[in-house]
Amino acid sequence: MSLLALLPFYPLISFLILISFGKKLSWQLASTISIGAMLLSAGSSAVLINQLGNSESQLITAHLWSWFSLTTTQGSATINVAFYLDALSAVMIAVVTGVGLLIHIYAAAYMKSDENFSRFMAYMNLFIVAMLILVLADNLVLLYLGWEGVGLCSFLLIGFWYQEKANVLAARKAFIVTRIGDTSMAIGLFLLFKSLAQLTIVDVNQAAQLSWKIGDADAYWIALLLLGGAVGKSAQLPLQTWLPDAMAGPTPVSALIHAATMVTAGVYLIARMHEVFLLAPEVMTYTAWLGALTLLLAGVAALAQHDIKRVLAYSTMSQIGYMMLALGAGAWSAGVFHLMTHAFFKALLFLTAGSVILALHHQQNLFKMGGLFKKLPVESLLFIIGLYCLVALPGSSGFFSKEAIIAELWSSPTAGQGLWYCAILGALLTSIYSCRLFFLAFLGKARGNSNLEQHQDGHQENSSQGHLLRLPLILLALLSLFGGLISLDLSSVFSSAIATQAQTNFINEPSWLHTVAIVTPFIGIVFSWFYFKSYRENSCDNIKSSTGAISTFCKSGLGFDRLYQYVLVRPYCCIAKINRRDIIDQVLMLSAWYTKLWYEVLSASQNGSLRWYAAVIGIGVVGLAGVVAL
Amino acid sequence: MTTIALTHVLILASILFVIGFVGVIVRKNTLFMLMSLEVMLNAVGVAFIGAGSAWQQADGQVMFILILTLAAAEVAVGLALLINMQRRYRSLDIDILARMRG
Amino acid sequence: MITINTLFYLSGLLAIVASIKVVTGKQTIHALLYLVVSLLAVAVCFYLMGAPFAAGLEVIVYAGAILVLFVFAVMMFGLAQDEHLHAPKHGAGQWLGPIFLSVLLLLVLIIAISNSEIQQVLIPKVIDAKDVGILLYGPYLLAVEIASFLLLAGLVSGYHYAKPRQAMQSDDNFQVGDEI
Amino acid sequence: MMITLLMVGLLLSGALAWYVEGKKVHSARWVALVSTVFLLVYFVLSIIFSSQQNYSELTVLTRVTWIDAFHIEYALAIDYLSIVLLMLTLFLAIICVLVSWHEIQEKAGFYYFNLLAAIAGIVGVFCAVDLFLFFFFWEVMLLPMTALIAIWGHEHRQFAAIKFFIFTQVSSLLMLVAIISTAYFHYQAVGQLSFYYQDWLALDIPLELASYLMFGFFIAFAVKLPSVPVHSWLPDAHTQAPTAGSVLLAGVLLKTGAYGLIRFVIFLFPEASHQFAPVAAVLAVVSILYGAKMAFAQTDFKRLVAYSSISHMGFVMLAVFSFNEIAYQGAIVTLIAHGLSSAALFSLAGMIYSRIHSRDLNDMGGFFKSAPRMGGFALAFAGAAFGLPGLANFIGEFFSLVGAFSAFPVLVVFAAFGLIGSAIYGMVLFQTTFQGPATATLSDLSLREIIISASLLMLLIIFGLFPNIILQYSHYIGVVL
Repeated sequence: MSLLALLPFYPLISFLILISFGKKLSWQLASTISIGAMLLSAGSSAVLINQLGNSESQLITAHLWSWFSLTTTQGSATINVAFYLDALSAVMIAVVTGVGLLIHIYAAAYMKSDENFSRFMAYMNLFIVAMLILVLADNLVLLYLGWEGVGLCSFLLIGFWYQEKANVLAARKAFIVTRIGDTSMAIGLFLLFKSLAQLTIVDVNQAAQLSWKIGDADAYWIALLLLGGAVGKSAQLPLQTWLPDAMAGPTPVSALIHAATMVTAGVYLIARMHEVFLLAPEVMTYTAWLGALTLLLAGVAALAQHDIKRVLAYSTMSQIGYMMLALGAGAWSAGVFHLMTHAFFKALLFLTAGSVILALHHQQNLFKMGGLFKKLPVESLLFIIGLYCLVALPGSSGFFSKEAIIAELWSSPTAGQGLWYCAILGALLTSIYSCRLFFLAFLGKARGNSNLEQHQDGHQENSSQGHLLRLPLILLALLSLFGGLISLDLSSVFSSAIATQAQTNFINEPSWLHTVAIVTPFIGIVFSWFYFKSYRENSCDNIKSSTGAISTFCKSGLGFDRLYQYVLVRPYCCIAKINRRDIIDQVLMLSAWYTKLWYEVLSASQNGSLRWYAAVIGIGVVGLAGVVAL
Repeated sequence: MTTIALTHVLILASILFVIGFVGVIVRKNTLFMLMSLEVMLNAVGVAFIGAGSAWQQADGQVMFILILTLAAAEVAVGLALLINMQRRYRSLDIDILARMRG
Repeated sequence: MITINTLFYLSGLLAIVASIKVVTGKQTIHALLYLVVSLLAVAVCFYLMGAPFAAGLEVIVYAGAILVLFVFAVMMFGLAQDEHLHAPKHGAGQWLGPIFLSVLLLLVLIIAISNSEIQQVLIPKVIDAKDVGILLYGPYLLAVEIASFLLLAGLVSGYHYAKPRQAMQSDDNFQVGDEI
Repeated sequence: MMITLLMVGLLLSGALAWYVEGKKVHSARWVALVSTVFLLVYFVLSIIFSSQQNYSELTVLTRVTWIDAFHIEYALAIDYLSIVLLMLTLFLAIICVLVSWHEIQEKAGFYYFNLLAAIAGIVGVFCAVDLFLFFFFWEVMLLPMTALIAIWGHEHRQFAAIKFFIFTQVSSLLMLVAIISTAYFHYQAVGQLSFYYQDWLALDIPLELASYLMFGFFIAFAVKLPSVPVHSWLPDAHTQAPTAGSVLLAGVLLKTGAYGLIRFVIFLFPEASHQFAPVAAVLAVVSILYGAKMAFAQTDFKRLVAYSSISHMGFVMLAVFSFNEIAYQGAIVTLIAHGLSSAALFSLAGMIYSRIHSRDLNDMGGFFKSAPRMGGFALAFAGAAFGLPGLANFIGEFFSLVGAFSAFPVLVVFAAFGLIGSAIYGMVLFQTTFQGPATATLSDLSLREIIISASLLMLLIIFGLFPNIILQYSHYIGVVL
């Protein structure tokens, strides 16, 4: 078996061991197994990426077994369980296994005291399996398998602390909302198969180029339906509502699944199917607009959040909005590049936030934090690095990737100037909410009554745990700072896209574009320095969050939850409740009721009373004689 | 000798019959039901005799004799049943026997 | 002036009143006596209609034999408490329905009778026992035989049902009768 | 001979179980277990080592005259469709015996006799090619099933049993009328009465008559399948039946409806079915969505699963009536997968019932804490119910929908909403029982229960990852279609 074929099997074996013997394993053993499996995966993916660079065809494939074949009149399409590694999936496996490994290490320390530790690590491993299958799948059905698999793992991990009702509901919401997107994707697959009789990605892309022209109706619908899937998974408008609630899961989960990997699966899907999307320029425009709207909406919502993890969740949503924007604009490489750098710095931010939360005894409310800079200097520094990248200040990895996206927007045929302004506005929002977050959490005076020092002592005793917590953070910080220097060469994947783009790239761009893009974050920082002065300098014990209508509206994610509650959830539950007894059954049972009615009437007449019988005879005689006489 | 209108005879028979019938329906006492039954049978007899004399035929009286035997047999069986019932339920209330419900 | 007609109407009226007393009576013995009266009145009617044989039978068999049977049976019961318990209540509601029904029946019968073409006049001719006997043992012989069987059946079943219980229980064949 | 032996074996071992239970308590279940295992092994071996290796076409095994006056024959034949369903039946027979192990304490001997007799009837249904014989077996399987519900069921068992009986009986009378009419038509056309399947295939029935005849068959099978609007016997019967009864009903009995649709409705009346297909497809989609929605509304564990069965069988009907090889394969895989997954869910319901003596979801919650193994299996089976890829149900639904898409694209889009609906009820089922605050402490699975759950899950995973095991057989009949 080739190295590629084995890649998902290390975590799979680890998952099976942990889930079967979970209760019996000690912390050391369980964490060694799961981290070891991740180490093997990360090592093999490093080797594979190296091999890929050296290979002629820029392609490594591995065929495991033939899954099934679909026979049509045009012939038979065989769907294999087979893996396919090219530059795009290489980026993804690097992120999945690399960031995954670091988060596993962190998680092993973070979740040490949990009684279901090995179950947690098993789920994390299973997630890595599904994610690897998703990114490596050589056909869309296998991709769908991974796609659903990560959804299931996300569900399991959000609801990991299943005894809390809120977590359970958040998990259910995440699963069902993404399932809506998945269904759209499934319909897309049916249409794709009907139209092309192919489901293998390479064949689909080839056949699409051959059999469709630009703007073909089939291409339009397929791209739109696949976009629906991507929107669901990547928490974009209008299916974005699950992501903030998903923060109910343990923090490493938020870092791994809801920031670094799974939520970017939608981006990966679109990038993967870019040849179909290129044939449907309208859908690319939709993608760009959805991305832009999400970006702005999430930025505004992030401004009003109280929970540190929810701020980061909205920030993730908004950054994925950037990626979608990039994809919609045809800036494929830039989008994938931002995916990678975002994985680094957002994982860093989440994990650091996790450390802070742990240090504060699971206090997540920003208004109860403050002044942490002095108490947790290392974490603060790491957080600053993360925010530095998020805001995309020059020199950071985020800078390189975000600038690359913004640069391509102005002249893109499917995007245009309006979207460029959106992106700049988004960057401004990003810097403002980042500053607000930082000021609230780390500057000013300590609020709330968290007995931090006492915990610090406990922290010192458990130094191995502390090291395990900090090691991945530092590595991620380094990646965030210098990840921008990694040069991604995705030209082999996006060759056709580049070819089409080359023809249109002659629009004149004003010279001030880049300057504005670079300066924007600084404007945001300067603005917040003055606007959030109270947060920065406050000395009182409590600062009030604004409770105005707009603020509350933003805090609730611009009311989408409530809208869906009224438009979809309530009616569905209501109909279900009304019809619990099954109206059709009731109608059919009417015949039984009718029969029973006659049974009762007739049996009541047979009451055994002789006088009654005699009277009935009399009635009968009257009736008969009446008929005869009259 | 004046004649009696057949109509009047039949009306008499009807009245008697109806009285008996009302008795059967209304009375709960089985003995009274039996007596009412006798009244009804008797009314039928009146009708037969009346008809027989109207047509100057003896058949009406033959029928009356048959009704008489019927009444005798009926009373014999009925009273025997009543004795049995009285013995068993210490009552002649017919509704006690209304156990044979549909 | 007393004619056959007036006699007939009088006795008919008597029969009706007596019958009403039978049906509405409270005391069994009184009711039985009213029944005798009623039967006798009817017997008078029979005679007036030219059927002396039937009138005789009415008096002898009905008023004589059957009613005596009744009286004996009533004497066996000892119905003191039963009479008291199950006497008809004097609420009008209880009577209203049956009376309405009966009146209706009566009306219908009267209409039926008046509509048909049997409105002949009775020709007074006495049909005596001889005529009846000739007919009875001629064309109606079979009916007579059947009537005799009927009487036999009445005898047997009357005996059976009126038998004391101990005797019945000893006899397995009469388990069904035991249920009654 | 093979199938006859199988049926006789089932009946005899049932009778034996009945007899020995009278001699020694608890011996009946051992007899039943040994005989079902033995018969499954016997059947598998005799298929593998039979002289004829290829059952891609209907192969007549036995054909002797039964009632000479009407030319009714005792004719049995199998092809891969029957073989696959027979294996499912015999496998689930073992599961049925295992799930009733401790549950049935009263009249156990008679219980196992009924169970095995019902299975014998089902085996007959899957093999009979004389239509009168088919009807005979159809009734044979009905009676013991009714007895199972009526005697060993839950609180409203009499009602459920009578409802089940009346629904199936009335519909099968329609089928009887259709059978006799077709036989009479054969008499008019050929000059001889015949109930023989192959004779009927050769008949050329005028379209108008064929539509009526097809409708007669269709009603009977639609009730059994079941399809909205004649589904309402199913929730009651499934809920009230004992665990093994539910397993048998959902796992196998519903499949006889699908089998009948394929074998008789589609093959005997192809043109009429083509004409009828849009109506049937709409009914199927309504079943899918309605079943999913109703499942969501239930508070009774077994009732929820019962409604989900209606939803899944909608996929089968949609696939069968889209006249497409892929869809057809999907229908067969769905039959198998649903047989396994619903059997698993009903077994699970039985296991929970044996612990907390309630089927009400409001009484459940947080079982994961005390019974994590059970929770894991429950999640896997719920996943199978909502079509998680990697499990057999996904293959079935995917094939059905892909195949049906070419025939009814719009309807398939609506049917795909059933995937969302199934996710909703699957989540409700799993989360209300196993997540949330713990309401009770359960003992985790016993060895017997682990064997039941693990064997079902193993098969689901194997068929999900290597569906070619089934597809290679279903392929043959798809080609015929």
